[in-house]
Amino acid sequence: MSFLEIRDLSTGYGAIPVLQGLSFDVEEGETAVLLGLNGAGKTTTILTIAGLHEAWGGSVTFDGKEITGRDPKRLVAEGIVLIPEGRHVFPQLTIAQNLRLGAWPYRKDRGGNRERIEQAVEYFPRLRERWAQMAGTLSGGEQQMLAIARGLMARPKMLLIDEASLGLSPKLTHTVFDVVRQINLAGTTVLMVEQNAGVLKLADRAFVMEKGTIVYSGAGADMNSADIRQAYMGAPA
Amino acid sequence: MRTGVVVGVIAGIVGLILILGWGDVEGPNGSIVIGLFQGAAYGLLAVGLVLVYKGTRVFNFAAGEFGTLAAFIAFLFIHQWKVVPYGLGILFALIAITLLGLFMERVIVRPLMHAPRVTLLVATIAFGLLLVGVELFAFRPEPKNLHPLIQGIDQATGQPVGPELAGYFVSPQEMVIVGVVLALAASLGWFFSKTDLGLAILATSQDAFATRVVGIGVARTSQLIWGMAAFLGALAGLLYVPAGGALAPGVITTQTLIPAFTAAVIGGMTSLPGAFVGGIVVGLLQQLALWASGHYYLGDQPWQQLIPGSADVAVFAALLVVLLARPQGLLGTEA
Amino acid sequence: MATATEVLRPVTTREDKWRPSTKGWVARRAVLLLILGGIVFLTASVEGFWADRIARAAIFAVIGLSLNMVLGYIGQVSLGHQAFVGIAAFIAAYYATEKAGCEFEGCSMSTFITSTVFAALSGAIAAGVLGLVALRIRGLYLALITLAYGLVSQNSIFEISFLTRGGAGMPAVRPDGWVGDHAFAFLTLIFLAGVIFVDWSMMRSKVGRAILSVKHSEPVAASYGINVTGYKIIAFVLSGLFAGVAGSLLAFRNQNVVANDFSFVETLTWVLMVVVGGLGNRVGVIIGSAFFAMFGFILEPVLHWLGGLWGPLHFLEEAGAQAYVVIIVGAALAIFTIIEYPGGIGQQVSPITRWLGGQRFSMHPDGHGKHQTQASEASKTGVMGRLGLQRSGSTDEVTEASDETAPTSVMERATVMEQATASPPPPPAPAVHPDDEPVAHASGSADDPPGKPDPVPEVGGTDEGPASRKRGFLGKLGLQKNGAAQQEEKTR
Amino acid sequence: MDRKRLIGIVVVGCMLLITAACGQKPGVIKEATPAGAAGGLGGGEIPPGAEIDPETGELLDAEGNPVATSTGSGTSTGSGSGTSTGSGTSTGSGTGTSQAAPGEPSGGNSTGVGDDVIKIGIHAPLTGAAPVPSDSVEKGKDLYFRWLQSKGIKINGREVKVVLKNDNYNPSQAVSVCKEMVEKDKVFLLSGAAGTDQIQACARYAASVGVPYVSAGVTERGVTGLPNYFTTSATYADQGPLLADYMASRLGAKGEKNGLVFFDTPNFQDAAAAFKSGLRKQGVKLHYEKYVSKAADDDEAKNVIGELKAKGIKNVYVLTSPFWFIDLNKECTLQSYCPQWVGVGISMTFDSVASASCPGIDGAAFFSPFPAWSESKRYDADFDAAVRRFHPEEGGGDDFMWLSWIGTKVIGEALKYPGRNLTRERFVYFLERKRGLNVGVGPRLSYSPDNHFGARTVYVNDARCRGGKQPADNRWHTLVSPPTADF
Repeated sequence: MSFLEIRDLSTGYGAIPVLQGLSFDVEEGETAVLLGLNGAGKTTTILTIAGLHEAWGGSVTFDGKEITGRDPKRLVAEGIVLIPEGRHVFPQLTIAQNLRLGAWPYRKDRGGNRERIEQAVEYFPRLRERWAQMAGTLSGGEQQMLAIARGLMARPKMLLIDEASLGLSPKLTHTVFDVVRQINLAGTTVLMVEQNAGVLKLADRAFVMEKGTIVYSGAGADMNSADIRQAYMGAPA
Repeated sequence: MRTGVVVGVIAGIVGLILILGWGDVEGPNGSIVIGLFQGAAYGLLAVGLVLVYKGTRVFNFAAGEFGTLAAFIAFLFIHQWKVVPYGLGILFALIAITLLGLFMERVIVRPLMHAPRVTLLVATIAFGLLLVGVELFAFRPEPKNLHPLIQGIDQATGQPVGPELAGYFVSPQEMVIVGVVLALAASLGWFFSKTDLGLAILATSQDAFATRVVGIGVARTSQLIWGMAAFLGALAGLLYVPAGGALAPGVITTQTLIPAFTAAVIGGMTSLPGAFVGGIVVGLLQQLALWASGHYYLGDQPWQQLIPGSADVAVFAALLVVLLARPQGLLGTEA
Repeated sequence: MATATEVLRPVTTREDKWRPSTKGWVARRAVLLLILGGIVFLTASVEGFWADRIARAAIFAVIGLSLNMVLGYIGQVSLGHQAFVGIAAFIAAYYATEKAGCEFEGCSMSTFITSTVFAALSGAIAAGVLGLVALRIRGLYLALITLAYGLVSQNSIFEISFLTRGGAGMPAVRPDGWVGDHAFAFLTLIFLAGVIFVDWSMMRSKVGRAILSVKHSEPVAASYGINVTGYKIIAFVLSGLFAGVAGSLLAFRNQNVVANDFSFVETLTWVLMVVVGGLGNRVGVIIGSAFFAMFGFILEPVLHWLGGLWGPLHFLEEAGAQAYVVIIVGAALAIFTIIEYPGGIGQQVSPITRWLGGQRFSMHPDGHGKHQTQASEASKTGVMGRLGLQRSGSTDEVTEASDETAPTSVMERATVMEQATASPPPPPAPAVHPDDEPVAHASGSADDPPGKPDPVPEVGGTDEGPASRKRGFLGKLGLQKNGAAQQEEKTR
Repeated sequence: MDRKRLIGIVVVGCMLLITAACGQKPGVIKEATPAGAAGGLGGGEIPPGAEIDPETGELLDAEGNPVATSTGSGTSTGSGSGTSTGSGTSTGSGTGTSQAAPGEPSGGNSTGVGDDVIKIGIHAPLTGAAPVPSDSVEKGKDLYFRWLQSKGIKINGREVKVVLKNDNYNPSQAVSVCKEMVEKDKVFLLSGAAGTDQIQACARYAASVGVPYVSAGVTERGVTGLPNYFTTSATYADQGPLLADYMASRLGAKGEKNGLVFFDTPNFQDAAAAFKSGLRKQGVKLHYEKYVSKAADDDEAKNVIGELKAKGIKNVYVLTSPFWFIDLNKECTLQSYCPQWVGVGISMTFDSVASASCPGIDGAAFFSPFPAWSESKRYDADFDAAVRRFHPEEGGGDDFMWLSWIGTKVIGEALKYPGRNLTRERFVYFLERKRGLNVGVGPRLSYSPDNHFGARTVYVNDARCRGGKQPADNRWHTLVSPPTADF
């Protein structure tokens, strides 16, 4: 039994199906990456896992428990935490308050949270400099850092990261990926959705999605750029 | 900090007028004192409006009717059936209206949670109008009187109870209002900035999707907001009606809602102390306008008033000026 | 350029070129004539006071169309329409009584026309001023300020004794030859027909399409060279013009104008009747307005019957009970409409109106057969179907499709701007931010002061957010999008 | 149009032939008028007015006189209605046509009059700014007629049915419901219960369609000279000088500061002018004059009370909506400054106003066309009996039923005069020649063809709140009854 099992997952918007029978597994402790073009259904997949989008059929099993259709409130408490595309930090709360809300399921545990904050700030020392600043006034990169830090506050067993590199400069993208790597090494399972192929160097496992299904899967290191190109374009290079 | 400056400036101006015109019967002194206390009452209702706006970015036009209905329920228990003492009647009304707020949240707000805010605004209007109809139906349109907790005149001696300010006897009810509105502004301010639940409500209003992401139950915060909104609306009605005019269906909506909204807007719509300060400004403006229109006529006859309904004109002008010139209000920037 | 398709869609010609046969046209015309003839016959045959009520219904319909212009077509909330109607009514009465001396000598038709012209102009000016204000203040704050404006006019302007004669009211004598209730009812119906014609011909013109595009998305409209400010003002002015006509008619219909006629509850009822009728839907608005004007009277015998039926219900027979029941039913109806049938009455009758307008009769009142087909094909053909859909590659298609399919209330469409400012669209489309520059967060605009220009709304990416599913029973059946369909209807 | 002209001709004809008709008229009336009900219906009965103050009686009389003696036919009528007792039924009594005197209209419009039923219409503000409780009015509207019926008494052999409509305290709607009652319900006459602007609007409409209109006296503006409008109580303008006199003689207003707070409507300007000239005659000064808009709310009430207090005004004549008067009283209680309120009107002296306004209203003295309901038994015992009989659940009724009772009693009496041949024209003709209409309660009435404002007497009611004068029951009590002598 894998840590996260997706079986025959199907869903869509209105009458239009997006996923039809999607299946894949993520093992505990690894970093998995979902690659694919715009509209391939990556974000839909990750939202459905996180309970933010309704599944039409199929199942999601996490840590041996069936979690399909569960409320995100409960999923966060179970340890599945999403870092959404577009960051979605709370623009008019300070960084401190944003982090505090990240630890919502553990809001009673003040001591533990302080520790968590220290840890999060260790990953992103830049956040400490702007501690009392409104999140909305941060730069895009800083907001992404804050979003990840906020996700860490919920003590995730599994982190779902949606398009973390979007709109970031290559240098910043590198930093963010680096931190994700560290987080993973510290014991958190990670599932990333990416369009940036640079992510492959930290992926233990990679899936390429097209039109709602997995068209390629394998170890991240095994995938060379030609393979990826093939997956993206649907034709050999 | 800025609150302090604004309050200080207003207090300074008011104090100056009071000192300069002390003892002048024709002057606006009495009007200023009346305006101050009237303004506190507006502030009370405005606090509830600000709460809903902070929490859901909606203007709650049903707030006034929460108050009117609460006053009616209290009237029913205290004066009509005469079954409970005053305090208990108030408590019943508060509970009933809070439940009504939760009902409204479930039936109207939740289905429209992701609709545009203007849709929800129209829905609150419809709900307010529905409550007016229910009040008419259940309590009939004849004006009633909900007595204050403590009468302004001591029944035994015939002497006024409260202190006198510039010829105006401050009634105990008005002092209660000032006390309650200050306590509410302070405690709600603390609630939003210091407690997790308060933060969660603020967060919901800023990015509902993200609150789901971090695992906050959206339904619960929404319930909490509308329950609190109904409670505050009811409290405002229960305190304001005995200190204001007669009790009749729709009375708070037609007489107090716009001044209260103006107070909230002047305060910046998100600032709780701002609501109180805005209330004071609106109350002062209204009474000064009434004073002026009572002293200057278009012709030589008293019925040729400068402007009839000058209090409403003053409120409208204030609203327009604030929205055009300083949309963030006197105190509003942060949530 | 996802949003470009959004704006262009109403403007592009319809792909469905189906036209009814000659016989079909004859049938359509016959039914239309039958309806119109029925109204005329009804007006002519009922008793005088019923004719008077029909006149009231017609005037309400004009008011509804006026409000619809602002609320439905450009998506701005006006809660102060009593001000425009009332000012116009008083000006019409003032001219007829004080200037033309109708009070004692009777009124000539030309006086009536002149008063109505003055009334319409005054309404247009008053609304134009509000339009200027609405350029800076919008959304919730505009609702607030219009409400305050209405209250001021009610409590202040209408109480200026020497203009309005205070509580006694300003008399307005009906023009000679139109004094009788039946005659005057026909006069109002003629005016209603005129207003409908102006509304119809304007909305199918370039101006109308421009106004609709402004509603849809101001920045995008602006980017297409549409003079957003100008068209907004035009819509406001036209709305005021209609309101002015309605005010004048109301004055002469009541034969006496008092401030009480333009109360707070009245103006809110007007908003609700437009919502119940269906925002942006002409036929729906007319039916809704007439219904709100009449159903109190229709209710009366029903209440009497109910009251006699059972002892405890006896209070329903009381003369005052009707007034309360009307408010309760009207408000409840509006709430129900907003939550369950955002398309309003207009949506329910759209099969008929569409048929009359020269299209196939279809109970599935959806204008977007195209997307419907695509969707169903897609589901039939599975992966290949989706492939086709997505291969066309452009985000435009996907965006459009998902946008269409996601249940959308008319109200929602009416206020896309609002959505952009007030409620963050669930996950926004990927926007490329210059790295490390401070960026406004998508939802950061939520707290924007009203005067601030709106950011370009990011029309949703592939997901509308799970929430939109919760929009009632019909939404699940995919029936709700015809609110949007109706919008499009307007433009042809 | 035609009907209007017809009425005009009829009315003018009547006026020309007044003198000629004089001689025969009492006889006709006597023939046509059935026996009244037992008890209160009789003309000559003096209400048990133990509190009648001779001083006040004089004063009211003096003010009333000048107008009453205006017509030439005055002396000849005598006490025509003095038919006090007798058998219950009245069916057969003379049909007017056969005995018609010269000038007396013999036919005309008899809409609303059936073989055994007469329909009349009443409009009242059941909603709006000054609402009266609709259930009470609904019960009171035909209480008197049901009472008559239960006694087997008919009016010209007919029963009276009452239609009640809500005018929403809005003149436009008043006209609309009056129109409905005339066109749909086909009522014989219309009556307004309360509300100046509504009464004025509806009276003018009634005049335009030739329907008789009977109401309490309010303004004289716009209704003076209407051919078929009759008031059953003194108008505000008539009461102005009386009030001035009352203030001077009973309240000691001469040495005190006096004020006036009115709603700003042209319909109250005659009242204000009459009151001010009355004050001048009494040598009393007016120190405060305030006209507030009809849309005033409690902010304005606060402001007015503040000003009254600042200026030390002791006596205030208030003529506003009862709703705003309650606001004033609440504010004056809060601000601990309640002047001596005086005033006139109908709805102001409702008990609901008193109970909602206490304690601020304590001791207020208001002129009213009817005695306080709390003392109804003293004035008309039938009322109490009727309420107990038909509405036992009400426990003695309330003031709205009381008001309706008195109003319909006067209408019922007036309906008798034309006899069996009841038409609108004949109703107007006979009523406007009626001297000394008295149903035992309410003002005594006397009309003439050029004066339809037939009442010159009023009751003075005062409000007694808990803690004040006894009995302290938050209700109105009648302080001064009107003089009973005919004038």
